Amino acid sequence: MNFTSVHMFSDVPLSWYLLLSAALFALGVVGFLIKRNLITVFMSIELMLNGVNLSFVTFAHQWHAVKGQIFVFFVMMVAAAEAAVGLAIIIAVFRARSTLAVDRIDLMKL
Amino acid sequence: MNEPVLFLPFIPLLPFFGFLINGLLGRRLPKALVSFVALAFPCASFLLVLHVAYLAWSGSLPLPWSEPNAPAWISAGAVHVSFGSVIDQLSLVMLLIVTGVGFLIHIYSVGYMHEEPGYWRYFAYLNLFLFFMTVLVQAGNVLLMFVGWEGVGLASYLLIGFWYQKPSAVSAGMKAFVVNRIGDFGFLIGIFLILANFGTLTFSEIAARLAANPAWTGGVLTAIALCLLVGATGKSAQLPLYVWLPDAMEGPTPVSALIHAATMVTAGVYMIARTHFLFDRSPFALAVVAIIGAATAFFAATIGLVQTDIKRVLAYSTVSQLGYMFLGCGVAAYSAAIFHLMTHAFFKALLFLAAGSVIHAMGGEQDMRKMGGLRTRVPITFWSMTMAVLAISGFPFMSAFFSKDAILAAAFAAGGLGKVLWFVGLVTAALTAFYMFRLWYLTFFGELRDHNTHPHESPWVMLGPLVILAMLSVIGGWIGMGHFGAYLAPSVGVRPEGRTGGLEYLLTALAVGAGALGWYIAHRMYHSPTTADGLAPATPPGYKLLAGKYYVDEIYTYLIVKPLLMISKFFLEWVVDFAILGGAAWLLGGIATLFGAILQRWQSGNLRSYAAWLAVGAAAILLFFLIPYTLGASGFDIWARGR
Amino acid sequence: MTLLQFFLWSLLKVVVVSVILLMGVAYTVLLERKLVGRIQNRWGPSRVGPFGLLQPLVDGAKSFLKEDIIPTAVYRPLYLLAPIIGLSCAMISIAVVPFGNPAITGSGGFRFFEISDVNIGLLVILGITSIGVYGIALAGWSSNNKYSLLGSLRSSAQLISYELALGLSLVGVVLLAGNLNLRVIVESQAKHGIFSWNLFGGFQFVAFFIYLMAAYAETNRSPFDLPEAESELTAGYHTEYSSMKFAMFFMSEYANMITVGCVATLLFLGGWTSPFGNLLPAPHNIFLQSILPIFWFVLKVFSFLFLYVWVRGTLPRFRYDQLMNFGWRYLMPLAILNIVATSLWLAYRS
Amino acid sequence: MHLVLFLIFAGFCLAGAINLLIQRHPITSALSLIVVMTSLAVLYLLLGAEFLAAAQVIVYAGAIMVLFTFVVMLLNAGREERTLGSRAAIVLGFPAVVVILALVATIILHAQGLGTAALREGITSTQDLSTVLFTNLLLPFEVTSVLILVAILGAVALARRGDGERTEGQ
Repeated sequence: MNFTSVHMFSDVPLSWYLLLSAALFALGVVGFLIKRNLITVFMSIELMLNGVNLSFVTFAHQWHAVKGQIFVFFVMMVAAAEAAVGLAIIIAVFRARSTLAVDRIDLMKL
Repeated sequence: MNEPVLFLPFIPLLPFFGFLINGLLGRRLPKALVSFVALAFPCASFLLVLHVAYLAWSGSLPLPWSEPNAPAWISAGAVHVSFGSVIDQLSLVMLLIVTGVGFLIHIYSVGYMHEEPGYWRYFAYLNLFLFFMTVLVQAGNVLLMFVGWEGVGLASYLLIGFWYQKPSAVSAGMKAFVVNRIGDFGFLIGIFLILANFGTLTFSEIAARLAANPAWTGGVLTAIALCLLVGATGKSAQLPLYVWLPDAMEGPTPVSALIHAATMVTAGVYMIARTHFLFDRSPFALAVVAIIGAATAFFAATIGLVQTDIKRVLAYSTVSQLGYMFLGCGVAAYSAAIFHLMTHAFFKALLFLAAGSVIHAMGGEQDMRKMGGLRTRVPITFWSMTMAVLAISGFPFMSAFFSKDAILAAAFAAGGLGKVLWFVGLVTAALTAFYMFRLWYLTFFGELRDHNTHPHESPWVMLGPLVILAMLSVIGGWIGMGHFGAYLAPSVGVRPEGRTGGLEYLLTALAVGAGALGWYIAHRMYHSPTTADGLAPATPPGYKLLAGKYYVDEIYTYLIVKPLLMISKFFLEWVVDFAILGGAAWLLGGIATLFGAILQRWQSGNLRSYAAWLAVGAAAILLFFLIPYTLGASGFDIWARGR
Repeated sequence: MTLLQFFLWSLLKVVVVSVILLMGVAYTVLLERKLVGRIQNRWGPSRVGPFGLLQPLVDGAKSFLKEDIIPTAVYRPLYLLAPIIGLSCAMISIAVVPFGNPAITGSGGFRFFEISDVNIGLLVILGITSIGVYGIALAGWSSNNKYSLLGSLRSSAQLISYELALGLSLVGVVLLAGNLNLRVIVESQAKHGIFSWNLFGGFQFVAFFIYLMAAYAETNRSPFDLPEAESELTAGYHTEYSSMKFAMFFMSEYANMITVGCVATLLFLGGWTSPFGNLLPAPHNIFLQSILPIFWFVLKVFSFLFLYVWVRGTLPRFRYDQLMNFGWRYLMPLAILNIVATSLWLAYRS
Repeated sequence: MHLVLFLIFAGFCLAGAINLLIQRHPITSALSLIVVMTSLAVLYLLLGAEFLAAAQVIVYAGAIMVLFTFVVMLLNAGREERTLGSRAAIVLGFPAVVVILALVATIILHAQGLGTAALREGITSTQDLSTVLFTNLLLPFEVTSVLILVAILGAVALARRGDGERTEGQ
């Protein structure tokens, strides 16, 4: 009657987590390639970041290393900064072009 | 024994804080606060030095003391350079001079610069100078010394060009900088040679390395010593690089007193004394030092005879006195040289400050021909100036009497050329007395020749430092009598001094006699002047030559500057502009067009195709690293092994 | 305890707590109507049941029976999803709130008086609150109505802005307790009753004030009820909602109020502990031991809700720029100052 | 238990990610991404990274994605247009992605010594995390705060209209 006996199927191999992380990353890349809306493309980048984060956390678990988690923490902070700037850029681009279609924004200037 | 608490890093850092505060905020701060900051930090620094000196005197600080656990600056391979300071007798004396005289001159400047719009800027630079100078003095290795060395050069440049609206000041600053650069170049080569031959830059380690090889003389050591000497001649305004110092008088007078008389220009002497173990191993280099010193002393003194600008007389006098110090170094009488450095710091600072007071009284007039009769109008300035003039002329029992005498005696005692050098020094002593008394008579006696001015005594904030320095000029020599050489001996080595009983007294008498002769001639020519300059009609061609300063500037202009300019111009217009730039432009343009034609297909501007290429790149890198992984070794291993 | 038992017990806890929460929501509405009525010198609902006590049930029935209108131009999936997000986020937070004596446990350390014991309970609440924004934002946007959109933009901006001040105001408390676990935070305030509450003993009254302001803004309540300012925006983000969907927004607002009250109670007012500390002897009766803490807890939350309604009844609405200025220029710096002061104090004390 | 939770939330993750790609309306894509992120938070929790799980929800789901939806609403971005797009993306990109995924998967599956994760095991407390963060890694942390400040300034500077535009527009 131990409370800890709750976990019955106990273990999940960490490689599954890594595979999931790789899959998320690949899906992010695919999103970058096929999405046609600037904002969605940006979201795909976030998806890639999240996929990589998962692998960091997994490895932190594997090696019992706190620094892996802290790396994820920093990635989050940087992603926040990046999102702020990126979305500001998107707004500026939209203002200049009044479109968000990636394929129409192909001049190297605003 | 407890570790003495020295606060060594703070001796330079305090003035640096002053520089930061005044330099960054000074424009917005009230004048009183600027003065307070400018004075408080050097004062604190001076107090710290006194603290160190007290510890050393009381014996609780064993000298030489090098800072333990100094933070590392450069650590490359076997070379380690730290920020460590070294306190020994030599640097302690020098620190006392620098911070003490520096502090006095800061006080004086408060009065002198009071009306300046760039008041805060001036003090920021002055504090910056103190920072670099103390770094230079304290430095425990050649490289750190070089930092200070360059830094004081920068401060000097900034202060010479302080009145940057005046073209002459700006060009004087540039001249100082450029001439110094030539010297610094030599110094730098010397540093490289030291590093190459000793593998270390720390003074104590170099000395230890030399002490371990007593047979090592001449050769590369001569080269090093000569390179260092080039640096020293640049900074200390010796032949042939002295030309910048007279022009440096464009700066404010307290600056001339502090930087271009008392402290910075003596850095060359200090550097030679500090690296004396190198010079000691090279008789040739020592001889060169001595000859340069004696030649400069004489040469500058002759120019000083005829100058009419009060500050220029003093400037040439400084060059000449520095020559004496070099002469002292050259005959390996380092302690005598440093002794003279100290007394010179007192009386020359005093001379400049008094001159500044005179200029202040004359409302900015620097031409001695327009002065005269100031004795009654500015009595305190007059009396302190009198002390200084007596001191520099070697009047018995004034400061230079002892120090100059020590140098001359050492020169006489040295073999070889020594006697000749001694004679040159003796003649120079007479010349020195002459031009100093000439200045004295022209300024203070007779009638006021410019009637448009109304001379008035300076405020006490200026006179205070004058009085203190006057006292130091009088008694400064007594401390050195006999003990100074012994005191400095641990840092500069024991040298046989010219103590030869009766002969010594004879030499002393001769020196005093030379001074008296100089005074007598000056008295005859200038005491009751009918013309502004009595020397002019006496020896017309010689006078012209001297007044033209031997045309050294002109010679330099025609021999070095003009050809250099022409070559540069040719090089710029034809080689650089036409051949290199023009050719490169055509070539690059062609290549760019060619590649552009190819690569522009890639740069479609389409984000998604970029992303695709990015993915391809990532996949390629992964492949490169991971395909051999299945073969047993990763691509990284192969790649790393290939290197 | 087997897994099955664990599940069943947990399910029971979830059901009981949810029902109590929903009842609480219903009666908070009644409380508000009665109180505001008295403040405005009228009776409020008094006809249905004694003192109008059955009014909430009738209101609920009314919401169910109203016609559910879905405008044609809305973006349907989100229009339907938004109220669900809003209500579920409002209700999930209660899962980590400990509301009773943790010393009374079942076998295997099973706790009766909280649904789950999370080490980072406070962060969970903050996280869920931050997700709650979506309900409002999506509702306004999917309604395809300018009032709704403006209301939801206002609301989202307001929520994001005040979330910072809210989170920062809680940091002081966390610093004092040295833990993010809500139970530990409460236990750190248990010793001397009211004097060891963070509000008084911890000198966190500034934080409490900031929390109060931010909480009002977070729940879109007066004086910060701009997202539904009826004089400007008709009804703000839920203009296009009717019937049960509207009721869900309505309930989520009150559920949020209760959650906020719970958090305030836990963090500043000593949670379930008695305000008299050790002055009152601890009861030996196990029944009293379990019921008294719940009583204190409910009493504190009730006081907080009372304050809510009182403020609503008395203060006028802010202007939107005033709201933003207040949040960014005053509350945020004040909260940061509070953190600095608290950490200095802690550093000094240790 | 762990396995079940993992499967459920990994499923959510993948489904969300795929839905992000399939959906043509940005707002639904954003919502799918939120689903991915919150399920990832649960996975972090399973891996014992409690604080990160909370941070994931607060920062990613609660802040970054709110920003995204905000921008979508602000710009009133509609469904994606069908544009021709780029051949390179299709011809080169997809094979590359496949190669990357295949390689990484191979390596992961062949990797030796990877452990397993179990419930209530290897939990990193917030205290451990912050101890390292505020001692060894204090400087990077501070630098990050500066970065964020710079990002805020940059965002403000980018998104505000220039003065000329303002007078023109209003």
